[in-house]
Amino acid sequence: MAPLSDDQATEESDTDTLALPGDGLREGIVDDLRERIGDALIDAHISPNDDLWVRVTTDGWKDTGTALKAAGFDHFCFLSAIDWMPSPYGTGEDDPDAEPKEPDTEIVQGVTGGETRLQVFARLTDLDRHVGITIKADVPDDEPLVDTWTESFAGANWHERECHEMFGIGFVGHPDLRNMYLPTDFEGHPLRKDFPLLARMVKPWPGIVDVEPMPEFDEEEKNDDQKEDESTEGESS
Amino acid sequence: MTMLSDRQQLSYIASQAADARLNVELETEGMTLNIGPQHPATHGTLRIICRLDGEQVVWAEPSAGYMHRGYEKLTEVRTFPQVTTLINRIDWLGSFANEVPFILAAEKLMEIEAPPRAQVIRTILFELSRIANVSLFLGDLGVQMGAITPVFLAFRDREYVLNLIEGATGGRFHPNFDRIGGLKDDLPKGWIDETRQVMIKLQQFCDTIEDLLFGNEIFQSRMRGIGIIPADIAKSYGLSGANLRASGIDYDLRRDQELPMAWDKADWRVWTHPDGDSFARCWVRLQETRESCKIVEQLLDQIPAGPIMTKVPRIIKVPEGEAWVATENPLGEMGYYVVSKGDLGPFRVKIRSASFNNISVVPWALKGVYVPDVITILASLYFILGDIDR
Amino acid sequence: MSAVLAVEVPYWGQSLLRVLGGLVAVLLPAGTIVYLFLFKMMSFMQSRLGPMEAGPYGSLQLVAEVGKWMQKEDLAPENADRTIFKMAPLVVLVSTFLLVAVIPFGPDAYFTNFAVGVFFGLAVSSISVLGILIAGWASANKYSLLGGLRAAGQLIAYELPLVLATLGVVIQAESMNFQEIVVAQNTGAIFGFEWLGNPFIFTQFIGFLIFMIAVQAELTQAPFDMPIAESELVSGYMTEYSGFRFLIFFIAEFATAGIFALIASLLFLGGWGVPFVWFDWNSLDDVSWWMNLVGPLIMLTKMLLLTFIIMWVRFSYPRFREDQLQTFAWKVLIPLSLANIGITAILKVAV
Amino acid sequence: MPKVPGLIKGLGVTLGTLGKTVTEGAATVQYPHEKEAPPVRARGVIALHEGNCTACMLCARSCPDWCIYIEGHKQLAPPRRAGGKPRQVNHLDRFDIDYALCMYCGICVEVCPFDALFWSPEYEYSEPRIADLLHDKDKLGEWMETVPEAPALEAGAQSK
Repeated sequence: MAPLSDDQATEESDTDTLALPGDGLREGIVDDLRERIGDALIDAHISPNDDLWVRVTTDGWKDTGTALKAAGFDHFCFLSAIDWMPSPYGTGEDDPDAEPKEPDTEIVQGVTGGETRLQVFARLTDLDRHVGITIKADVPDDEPLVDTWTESFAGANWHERECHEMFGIGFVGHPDLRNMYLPTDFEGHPLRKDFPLLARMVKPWPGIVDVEPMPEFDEEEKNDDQKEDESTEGESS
Repeated sequence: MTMLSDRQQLSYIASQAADARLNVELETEGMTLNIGPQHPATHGTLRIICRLDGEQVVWAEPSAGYMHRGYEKLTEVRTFPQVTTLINRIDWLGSFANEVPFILAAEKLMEIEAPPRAQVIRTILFELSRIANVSLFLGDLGVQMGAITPVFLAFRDREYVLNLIEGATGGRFHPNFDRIGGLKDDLPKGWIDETRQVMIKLQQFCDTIEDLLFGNEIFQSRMRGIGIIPADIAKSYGLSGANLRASGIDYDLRRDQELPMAWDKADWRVWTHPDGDSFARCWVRLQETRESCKIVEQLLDQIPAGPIMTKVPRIIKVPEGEAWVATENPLGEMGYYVVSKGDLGPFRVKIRSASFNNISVVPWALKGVYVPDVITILASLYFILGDIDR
Repeated sequence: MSAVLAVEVPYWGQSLLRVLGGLVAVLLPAGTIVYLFLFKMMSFMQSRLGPMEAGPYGSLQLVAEVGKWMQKEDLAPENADRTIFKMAPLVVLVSTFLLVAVIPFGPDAYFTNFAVGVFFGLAVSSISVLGILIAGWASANKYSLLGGLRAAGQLIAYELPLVLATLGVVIQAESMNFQEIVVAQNTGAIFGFEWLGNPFIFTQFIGFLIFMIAVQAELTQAPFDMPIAESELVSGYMTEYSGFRFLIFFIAEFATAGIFALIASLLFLGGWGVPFVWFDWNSLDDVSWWMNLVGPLIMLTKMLLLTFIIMWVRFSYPRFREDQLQTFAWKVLIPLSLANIGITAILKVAV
Repeated sequence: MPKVPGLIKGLGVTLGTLGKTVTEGAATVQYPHEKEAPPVRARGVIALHEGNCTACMLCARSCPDWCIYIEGHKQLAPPRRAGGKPRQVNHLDRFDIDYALCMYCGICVEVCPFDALFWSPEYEYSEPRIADLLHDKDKLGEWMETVPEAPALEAGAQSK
């Protein structure tokens, strides 16, 4: 294979970096971060040799970004939010005649916990040590505002705009919080769980239509039928 | 803003001067040029609003969203096996590569791994979709600059790869072949030999493109020194893939993270380029296509015998948890942050697509360039509309 | 042309014949180039067959296309300056027709035999710039405007090397009349070797190269097609045109390509003639009458050869940027052609 | 050896392709006159083997796009063995697939427990109106004829 006589092209970097650094590394990162931001670090979760989560306070969100950038995590991966409230609408694949189930409204946050319904989370990568970190922060329920990361990471600009229109989270200090996808006068925040997905509302689920039973259908055979069904399911699993 | 080239500085000063001129009375007014949403250079519906002074861009901003399909919302009402159908369509030129990180994330949460045979076949199909994707890029590059022949050659040779993908998976564009725990089916007989021949053809295609386009002096004068993105800017905007490597950063997720895939079984190298200009980005992609051909050729000899599916329950419920898996897709780092609550479907999927970040650097990169360079810089950053808007 | 026929033709008949001949001389090369090169050669260079359905091997495709274009609505943008907008394609076409008027196809097969034919040809060829510029301006479209302005800048810049490259030939032939230039080439000799005549491509090779490059730019073919630039300006000044007005632009583009190739073959390849030594001719008057029939065929062959090169380059190269194009014209081509003129003049006087 | 300028090389590539097309033929096919055979596995259209369908609704329920519409009723069928009781079977009244909605993912074919759905490589069924893409079970049954045998597998494959 002949590379284009491009003598400037670099040679392959040493392959020693292939080996992923061990877990002590991630503990070190958490310790380092704690040193930098102090009490703003609420919780950390390490999945050994795999991944790392930290949760910081809402006020410490911006400083965390700056601190992590200084600590070597200078590649911005993404920024988004999670709405932890279970959807009141379900998947739309329920029997409308059946007794409507009481929607599950319990808010349970994921890894590293949390106290609010909305959480922002972002991911940064250290390209030299080949390690990534997920940072989470609560967004106050009454006033969904967090600080912007655009000063540390220029790439956060678009991600925060997207997050703003999809979740209704405001980013204090963001230069230009216009909608990216939706019309300017659009009402609602589509990725919040209480925003209905209309495609699943306007049409009944074709899967609920059941086979019409025969009028003189007797119980015994119904049971047989079910057994047959179960056995076929077992076969193919 | 360190390490700027002289040209970048000059054009920046020029754009500042143009800005100043705009405010002076009795001077000519600038012109706002809408590139897109229907424009041949944006291959999709991206709109770029440019403020021009003469032919120089004073200020530019991409306006995405004409193709937003709301996949993050749609995944919340679908079961895990159904999601692969959707995410196929994010980067539609390298569809198989889109499925892999999502499936890997689900497998990670379920704590299962695909059998070795499936891992190797996955990697082969992954690289084939990269070749299909990037070969079209290489041809399309010519069209963006007025050379019409390369794109036809690219379509011709990409067809061989698509035929392979279709032969194995049944779908040319949307394979939907990956399953949690393995693959849908094994390879059909004769597929390996056919793939070997096609890889030779594709390597010849790379040589052809190098002769026809990359070696062309006009092409080089259009690409070199244009649209320079320094490493720190690239990192802060979160560029990935060839765009990042062209800025001199040696980072490739295929090599730099442990995944149950088979890249480590092949001998290949990561190409970087120190220049960070349009030419570097295209050149890195050309070399990557060659590396992909090499990876496929080597892995074809190493497909172990065995099953292609591990034992998974018929009704897949993914245990509660959160997982992030990203892979080095044709366009760059593509990752899924999957949150599961133990149901049939995911609770939340954050799709981190490469083009979204790659294109967000456009306002920075277009400042002070000429209108023709807008096209080459956009082309060299390489985006797929579905990958921006998701 | 009247002299071709032995019978005496009244003046109106002569005029009619000239008009018909002009139409043929414009449309025939345009049709041939479009079919042979744009439809077939380009497709073959891209591993495909091109149009195959209309007529044998798609040979009637152009007729079908013309039919399609004629049917389409003649649209004009709302804000366009309608009169000028509608006039622009005709201005371009007029330039093409005026250009063909000076081209001789045989010893007596010509429309007019100007004493300063070269001068006239170069002058009228620049009328098309006007048409393109007003098309770009009147379309009320930013892309068209950019395309029109680029075209104006480019065509004016490349007019100069075109003229200067021609000057070398004029100096060597000591005439601005096309017939005399043709005769000078076919009666000449290279180092006393008469059998080939002296096509000026040998002595004026640099001039020929500059001329062909400038022609490529004048025709706005790749790599100099930024006034059209589909991928940037969405066809530039032609963006807003539809129906038969677009057709006129289209015909004018390829007809002009053919005519410039004809001019180049007159200036550098010996034109319609064969070396006079083959048949013991000495001057224009000696040339047999049948050259009036063979001449056009020779011209057509040479035109196809040159348009092949023009199109070949067009299908192979990406395009320059506007500033690179200007740099190339002013800093490379013009100094080079000036040097060429100087050397030609010195040699002409010295030898 | 001095480097050949890229401009000349480029001209060589296009001329070479021209020659190759003249001598070896084009890479394209003239579609309505000649057709490329799609691979055996190609997901062209879903065919229905009506006799196997028990209207169990599994496909309709697993379809991500909600594009399968099934209706059926129960009826008596002759007994399996002579002298047995007549069985109750599901009879399929309607099986429609809306190809305007279908994403060709193949999940329905996979979940079908009774081998009633198959992929056919057939691809020429475009319609001028989008509503005409809703095909009923008779039309889906016609496509059964075009369903090919499953291909042999590559060496080292393990049948499930």
